[in-house]
Amino acid sequence: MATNAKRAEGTGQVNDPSEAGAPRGPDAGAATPVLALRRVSKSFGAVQALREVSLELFAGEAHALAGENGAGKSTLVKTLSGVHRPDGGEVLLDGAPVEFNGPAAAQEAGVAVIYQEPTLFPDLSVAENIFMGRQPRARLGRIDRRVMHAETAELFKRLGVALDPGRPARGLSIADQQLVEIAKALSRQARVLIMDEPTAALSGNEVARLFNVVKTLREHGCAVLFISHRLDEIFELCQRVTTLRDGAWVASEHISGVTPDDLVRRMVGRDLDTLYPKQDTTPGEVALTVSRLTREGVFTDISFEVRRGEIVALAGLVGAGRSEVARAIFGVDRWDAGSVEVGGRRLPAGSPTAAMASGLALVPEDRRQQGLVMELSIERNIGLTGLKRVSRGPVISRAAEHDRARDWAARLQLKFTRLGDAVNVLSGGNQQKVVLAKWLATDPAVLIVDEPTRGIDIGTKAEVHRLLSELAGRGIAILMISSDLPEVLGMADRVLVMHEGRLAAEIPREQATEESVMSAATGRDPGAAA
Amino acid sequence: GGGTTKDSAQSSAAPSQSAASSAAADPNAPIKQGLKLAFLPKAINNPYETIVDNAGIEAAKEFGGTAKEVGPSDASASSQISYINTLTQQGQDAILIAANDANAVCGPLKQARAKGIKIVAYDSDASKDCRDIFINQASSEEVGRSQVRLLADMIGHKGDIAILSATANATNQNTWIKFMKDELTKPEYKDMKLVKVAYGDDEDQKSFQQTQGLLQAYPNLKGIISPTTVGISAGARYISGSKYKGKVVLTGLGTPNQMRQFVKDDTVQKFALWNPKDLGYLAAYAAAALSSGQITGAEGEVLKAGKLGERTIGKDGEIILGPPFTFEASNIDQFDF
Amino acid sequence: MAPDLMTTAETGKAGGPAAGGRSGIGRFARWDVLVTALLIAVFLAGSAGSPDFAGTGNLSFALGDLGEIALIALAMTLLVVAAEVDLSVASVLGLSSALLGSLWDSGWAIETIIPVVVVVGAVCGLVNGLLVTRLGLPSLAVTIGTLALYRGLAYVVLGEKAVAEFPQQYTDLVTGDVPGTPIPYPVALFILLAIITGVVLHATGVGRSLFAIGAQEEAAFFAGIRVKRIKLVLFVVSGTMAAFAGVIYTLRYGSARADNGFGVELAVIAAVLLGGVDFDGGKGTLGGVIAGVLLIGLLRNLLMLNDVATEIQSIVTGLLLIVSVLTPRLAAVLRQRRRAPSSHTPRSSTEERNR
Amino acid sequence: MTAVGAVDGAVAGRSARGIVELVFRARELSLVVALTALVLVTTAVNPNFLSGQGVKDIFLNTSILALLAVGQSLVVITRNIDLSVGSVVGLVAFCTGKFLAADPGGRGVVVALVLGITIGAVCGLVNGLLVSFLRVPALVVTLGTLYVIQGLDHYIAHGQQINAVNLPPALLHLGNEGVLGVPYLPIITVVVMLATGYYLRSYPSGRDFYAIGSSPEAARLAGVPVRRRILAAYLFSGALAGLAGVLWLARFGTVVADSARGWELLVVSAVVVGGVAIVGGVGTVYGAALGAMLLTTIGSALVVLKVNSFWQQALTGALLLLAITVDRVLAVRVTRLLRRRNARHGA
Ligand SMILES: Nc1ncnc2c1ncn2[C@@H]1O[C@H](COP(=O)(O)OP(=O)(O)OP(=O)(O)O)[C@@H](O)[C@H]1O
Ligand SMILES: Nc1ncnc2c1ncn2[C@@H]1O[C@H](COP(=O)(O)OP(=O)(O)OP(=O)(O)O)[C@@H](O)[C@H]1O
Ligand SMILES: [Mg+2]
Ligand SMILES: [Mg+2]
Repeated sequence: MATNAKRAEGTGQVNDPSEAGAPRGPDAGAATPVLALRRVSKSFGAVQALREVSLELFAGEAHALAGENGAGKSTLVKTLSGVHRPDGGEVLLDGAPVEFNGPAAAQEAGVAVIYQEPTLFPDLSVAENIFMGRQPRARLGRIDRRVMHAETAELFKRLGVALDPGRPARGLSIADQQLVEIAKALSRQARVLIMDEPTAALSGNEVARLFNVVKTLREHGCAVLFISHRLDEIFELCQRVTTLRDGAWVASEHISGVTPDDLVRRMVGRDLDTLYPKQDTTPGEVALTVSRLTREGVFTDISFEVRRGEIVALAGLVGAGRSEVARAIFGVDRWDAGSVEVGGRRLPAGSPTAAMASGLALVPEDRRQQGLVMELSIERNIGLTGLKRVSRGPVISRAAEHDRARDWAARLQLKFTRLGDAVNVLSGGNQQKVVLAKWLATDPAVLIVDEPTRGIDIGTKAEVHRLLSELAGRGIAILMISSDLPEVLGMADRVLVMHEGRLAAEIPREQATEESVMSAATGRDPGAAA
Repeated sequence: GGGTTKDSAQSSAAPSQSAASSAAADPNAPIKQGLKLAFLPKAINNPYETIVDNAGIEAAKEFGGTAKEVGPSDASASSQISYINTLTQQGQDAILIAANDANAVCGPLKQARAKGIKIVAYDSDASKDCRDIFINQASSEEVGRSQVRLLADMIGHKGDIAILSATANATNQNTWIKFMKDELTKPEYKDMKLVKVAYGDDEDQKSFQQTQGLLQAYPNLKGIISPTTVGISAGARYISGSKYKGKVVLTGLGTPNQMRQFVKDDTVQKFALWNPKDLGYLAAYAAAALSSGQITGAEGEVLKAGKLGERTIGKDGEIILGPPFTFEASNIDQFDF
Repeated sequence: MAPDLMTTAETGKAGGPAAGGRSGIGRFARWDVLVTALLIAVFLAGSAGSPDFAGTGNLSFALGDLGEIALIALAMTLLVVAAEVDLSVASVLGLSSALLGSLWDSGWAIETIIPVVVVVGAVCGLVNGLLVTRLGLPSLAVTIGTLALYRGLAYVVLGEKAVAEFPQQYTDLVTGDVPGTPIPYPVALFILLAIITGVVLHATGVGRSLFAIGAQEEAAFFAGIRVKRIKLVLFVVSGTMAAFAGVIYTLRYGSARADNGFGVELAVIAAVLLGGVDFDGGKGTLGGVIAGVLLIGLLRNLLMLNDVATEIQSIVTGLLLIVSVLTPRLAAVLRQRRRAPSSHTPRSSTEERNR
Repeated sequence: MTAVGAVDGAVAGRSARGIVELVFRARELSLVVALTALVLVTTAVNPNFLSGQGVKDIFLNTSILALLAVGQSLVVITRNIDLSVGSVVGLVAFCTGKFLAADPGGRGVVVALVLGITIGAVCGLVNGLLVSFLRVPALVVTLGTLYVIQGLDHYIAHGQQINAVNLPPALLHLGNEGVLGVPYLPIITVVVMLATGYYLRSYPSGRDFYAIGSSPEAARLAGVPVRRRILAAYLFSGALAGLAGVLWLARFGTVVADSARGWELLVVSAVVVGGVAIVGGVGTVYGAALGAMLLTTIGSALVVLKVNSFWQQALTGALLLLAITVDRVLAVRVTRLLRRRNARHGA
C-alpha cells in the first residue's frame, strides 16, 4: 500500500510518461510500441477532452484505460482509430508518425476498434455487418456469401454466440449487438484491438468467453487496449493500466503494482465511500404486483411483487428476458396475458402514459435510443417527463424547467458546461445520469431501473447506489435489473432470477450468493425456485 | 330550410351590367400611340400560344404600341390570377387573355376593368361580364360541326368514333364537343357512334397514352377527333408507329409544322385550323381599338383590323376570325407555323 | 407583423445544439434569422425599385395570394417538426373545392356545405394519420398515395365541371378587407392562427413533445408522450386546414374545380424548408416558416412586377432553397476552421444524416 | 451445453432466415402476382390487351419510368432522394432535340446519347456534390434543383417545339423499332436494370449503398467512402435521367419543354411500391422496375377496362396504399414469427 501510494505521488506530478520513466511493456526497452500517442490534445469547442496525453501499446499486452465518465477515454480511442484528428501531438505506428484521415485508414493499418456504442447496419445481415467493406471474394470480384456465412458461424462459435449469420441485425438486444461488434473486430485479425467498454452490456458468461478469446489473441502478439468501469475485469485481463482524469494523463503502470483502491484514487482524485450502501428498511405495503405476465416468445408466466422501501433485483443471463419484462410492465410493449397492478390499481396494457400516471418510472437500458432525445438539451430532456409540472396552465415556464434540471444535475454530480447543451456532447456516463435525473424528477412510487449503472464510472456508481438506497429509504419500491452481479448482491433485498423467459428462482438477501444466483440463472439448480 | 343556396343566391343577385357599354364608341378616333398591351396565354410554353402571341406583339409594333407576353408555366386556373393582379398594378392599357377557367379569372379581371384596363379574351373565353371582347378563332359551332363532317367523309359515315380532348374543363373544347354531339344527332350520321370522350390534359405523353388506350378499349374504332394541337400530334405519333396506321382515321385541329410528317406518311389525311398568327393579330388590333375608344364591344360595331380588314362585333361581344382552314397533303407545304 | 415574427423566432431556441453559440456568426447562421433578414432585404429592394410594390393594393394582393399556402404551412410545420410530412394537402384542397362545387350545384346551403367540407378534410387527414400511426408506414409514402387518391376523388366528385357563381356575401368575405384596415380577412385569420400555432409549438408541453418526437420518437414514447395520438391529431389538423384552405381558395377564385391547388404541396414544403425546419424533424421555428412563406411570395410578386420571366422566377426560387441550406452549412464550416485551423472534425452522428 | 445451444440456434436460425429471405423475395413476387392478375383480368375483359401490340405498348410505356426508378432506387437506398429527375428528363429531351434538329443529317443516335447522358450526369453531379460534400439535406437540395433545372429548360425552350420531322430518322427508329419484334427501349431498360441489380447484390462497393442507407454513422466507422458513394448514386441517377430524356425524345419525337413534368412523385411512387424503403437500406432495383411497370400497367388497364377516367387517379393512389400496407403487414408478421422462434428460447 505504501509503495503504491508513493508511485502515485511520483507519477501524478509529472505529465509526460517518457520523462517520468513510466513502466514499459513486457519486453520493455528494446521493443517499439505498435501504436502510440504522443502529447495528443483534442478539444470540442470549449471542452478540452484530451490534453497532451501519451500512451504506448506493445505487441502481446492487454492495456487498460481507466478514468471517470468524461475523462476522455472514448475520445482517445477515436483519436487512435482515425475518427477524430488530434488538435496537437501525434499518433505513432511502429514508431513512425502517421496521420489517419479516417477510420478506414486505421483499419488498413491493422487497428480494429469496438466503439462504446454499437454501430450496426440494422437492415443488413449479421454476417454482412461483420464483413462490411472486406467481404470474401469469389471470381470477378464478386462477394462469396457462402464463405462469408461460414466464417461468421466460425467466429460465433469461438465466442459461444448462438446467432444466425443470415438474420438481419435489426431487433438484436444491446448485448447481442455488442457481441456482433466483438465478432466484427476479431474477424479483422488486427495487430491492435481497441475495445471501448465491450462488456458493459454483457453478463459473466459472455465476458469469460470474450476474455478467453482476447487472451489467445494476445498470446499471438496482438496489442489490446481495454476500457471498462468494472475494475475486476481490468485486473483479470490486463497487464498494464493507464489512467486519465479530466482529459489529462495521470499514470501508466503495471497492474501488479496497483490495488483497486489506488486505481480509484487515480481516477477520482479522492477515496470513495463504500459501493453498496443499501440500508435495511422494513418493507411497507405492496406497491407493484405482476401476475402471470406473458408475452409470447419472450417471457412466460412472470409473477412477483415489490413492496415499498424494497429493492428487488432481477438477475439473469443476457437475453433472459429481463428488459422485456420491464418494458411490458411500463407499457412500452404489450403483454399477451396476465396483469400488472400499481398501488392496487390495474394498468392497461401498452400505455406508458397510464403507467406514469400511476407512479411508475422506467430507466431504460438503451439510453441513446430510449432514454434520451440526443439532440435536445439537458434541461429539456430532464423536463420531458414532467411537462405538466413545469407548466403554468398550458404554457411552459422556462424558469421552472431550468430549476428542475439544475437541481437534479447538482444532486447527481452531472458534469456539463451549460444546461442548454445537447446531451449528445456529454460522455456516456453523464448521459446515463441525465436519464436517471429525468426519471427521478417524476417522483415515482415504483422505479424500474434497467442496468442503471451501465457505463457509469465507479465514483458515480457509488453515488447512484446511495441514491437508490435513499429512495428506497423514502418508501419507493425499486425493481433493479442488472447484469453486474456484485451490484445485485450488494443492493438487493430480494433477487429474482430469470432463465429463458421464466422466473427461475426467488432468493432472499441472506441466501443470495454469486453461486446461488448464477446456478439459477443458468438453469442448473431449479431447487431454489420460489 | 334557411341558408344560402344556389337558387336563393341567383334570385337575389342583380344581373350585372357590363361597365363598358356605358361609354359611346367613336369609330373614327385615332389609335393611341404607345399603348401597352399584355398577352396572358394559358401557359407560356404552349407552342401554339407562342405563335399567336408573337403575332400580336408584331401587330402592336405596327400601330405604334408595345406588347409583351407574360404567363404561368402551367395551365392551371389560379396561376393566371397573380399575373392579372400584377398587370393591373403595372397599369397596362389592355390585357389579352386566353382564360384557363372562365370564372376563376373573373374577379381579378373585373378589378382590372375598374381601373380602366380593357380586357380582350382570345382563344378561350372568360365570362362575358368580365371581358370587353372575345376574339373567337372560328365560330364554335362551325368548328364543332365541321370536324364531324370532315371525319364522316373520311370514314364513309360509318363506325365508332371517339374524341380526344385537352383538359376536362377547357371552355373552348367543351363548347366544340357540345356542337359535335349535336351534329352527330343528324340522320346522315346514324351509323356513327361516339363511344368515348378522352382527356389528354394537353400533355403530350398523356394524350399519347390515351390514344393507345382508346384503340385497345374500342377495337372497332374507326375514327378519332382531337380538337387540340397537342392531342392530335400525340395521337398521330402513336398511330403512325402502331398497327392501327391506315385503319383508324385521325383528324382534328393541329398546326401544319406539327402535322406535316404525319400527313406525308399517310397517318393523317386532313385536319383543320385557322391561322394562329391572324388570331394574335386580330386580338392586338381589338385591344388597341378598345383602348382608343374606336369600339366599346357592343354588338354591331365594326373593328378595323389592319391587313385583315374589317370584322363586325357579334352577339355577346364576340368577333369571329373566320372559318377554319383544312390542311391536306396537297396544300400543307404552303404553310410554315 | 414584423416584431411578432422576430419574437417567435427568438423563442424558438429549439433550433438546438447545431445552432449553438450566441456569438454573432452563430446567431446569424441560423436559417430562420437569415431568411427573415432576406425578407427584409427583398422588401426594401422592392420598395426602392418599383413604386407599386409597397402600395397597400399590391401587398394586399400578394398576401391574399399567399393565403392558402400560408394556412397549410402552419399545420405542415407542426408535422415536419414531428418528423412527418403530408404531401396530400393540395389534393385535399382540390377535393374540398370539388365537393363544395358539387354540393353547391345540387342546391345545398353554403352554411351547411362549409362544415361538411371541412369535416371531409378532417377525415382525409384521419386516414393519413391512421395509416401512419396504426400501421407504422412512412408518411412520405402514405401521402404520395393519398395525394393521388384524393385528387382522383376530386375528379370523381366534380368531373370535368367548373362550378361558379357563389354568393356574393361569402366571396366578399374572402376577398374583402377587415373594416378600417388594408388587411384581407384571410390574412387576419392567418395571423390569428399563426399566433396560436406559435404558442403551441414553442411554449407548451405539446410543442415540446413535438420536438422530442421529431428528434427521437422512441425516447419520446419511453417518456410517456402519446406519440401516436399526437401524430394522429396533427394529420387531422393538417387535413382540416387544407380543406379550409380549399374553401377559401374556391370562394376567392369563385370557381370550384377538381384541379384547384394542383402542385401546391411542393410550394408549401418549399416554404417550410426555406423557413429552416429540418426535414428530419426536431428542429425549426414557426417564425422562420412565416418568413419563408412571405419571402417566396413577395419575391415572386416583385419579380412579376418587374416583368421577370416565369422561368427565371422558378430558377430564383430554386436557388433560394439551395442557398438557404447552404449558407448555414458554410458558415459552420468557416467557424470550425477559425477555431481549430488544423482539424477537420467529423461531425457527430446526428449531423451526419443527410436527410 | 454450448454446443447444443449453438446447434439449436442454428436450426431455428435457418428457418428464420428462410422466412426473412422469403419476405424479401415476396416483395418482388407479390408484384409479379399483382401484375399477372391485373393483366389476366384485363385480358379476360378485352383480349386485345394481350395482343402483340398491347404487350409491346406495356413494355414501351414502362421503359422510361422504370429506367428512372432504377436510378432513383439507388439514391433512395442510400437514404437520400432525388426530386429533380423529372426536370432533368425535360431538359435533356428538349436540349438534345434542339441540338439534333439543328443538323438532323449529321448528328446521330450516338451523339444524342452522349450529349443527353452528359447533361443528366452534370445535373446529378451538382445534386451529388451538394448533398454529399456540402451535406445539405437531399430533399431541400433536389427540390431546389427541380425548380432551377425546370426554369432553365423553360428558358431555353421558350415556347418552342421540337418536331419529329426535324430529328434524325435513326433516333426515331431507336424509340419505336426493335430487334425481332422486341422494341429497343425495354431492352435498354432491362439491361441497365439487370446490370445495376447484379452489381448492387454481388459487389462489395454495391453493398456500400445499402450500408450507408441502413446507418450512415456505422458506414463511416466501417470505412465506407460515404461521400463518394452518395455522389456516385446521384451521378448514376442523373445519368439515367439523361438517358431517359434521350429515349423520351426518341419515342415521342415531338417535345416541348414539359416532358416528364411532375414525374418526380411518380418515380418515387414506383420505387416505394417496388419495395425500396424510403428510409434507406432496403430494396432492389428489380422491385423498383416492377413497381414502375405496375403503375403504368394500371393506367393502361383502366383505360382498356373502360373505367371512368376520373377514377383512374384515385385507383392508382389506392393501389399504392394497398401495396405499402400489405408489405408492412407482412413485415410485422415476420417480426412476430421471428420473435416466437427466437433462437435463444428455441426448442
Ligand atoms: N462530439 C463531441 N462534441 C463535443 N464534446 C464532446 C464530443 N465527444 C466527447 N465530448 C466531450 O469530451 C469529454 C470526454 O468524453 P469521452 O466520451 O471521451 O469520455 P469517456 O472517458 O469515454 O467517458 P465514459 O466513461 O462516460 O464513456 C466529455 O466532456 C464529453 O462531453
Ligand atoms: N425487438 C426484438 N426483436 C426480436 N428479438 C428481440 C427484440 N428485443 C429483444 N429480443 C430478444 O429477446 C430476448 C430477451 O431480451 P432482453 O433484452 O429482455 O434480455 P435481458 O435479460 O434484459 O438481457 P440484456 O438486456 O442484458 O440483453 C433476447 O434474446 C433478445 O435477443
Ligand atoms: Mg466513453
Ligand atoms: Mg436488458
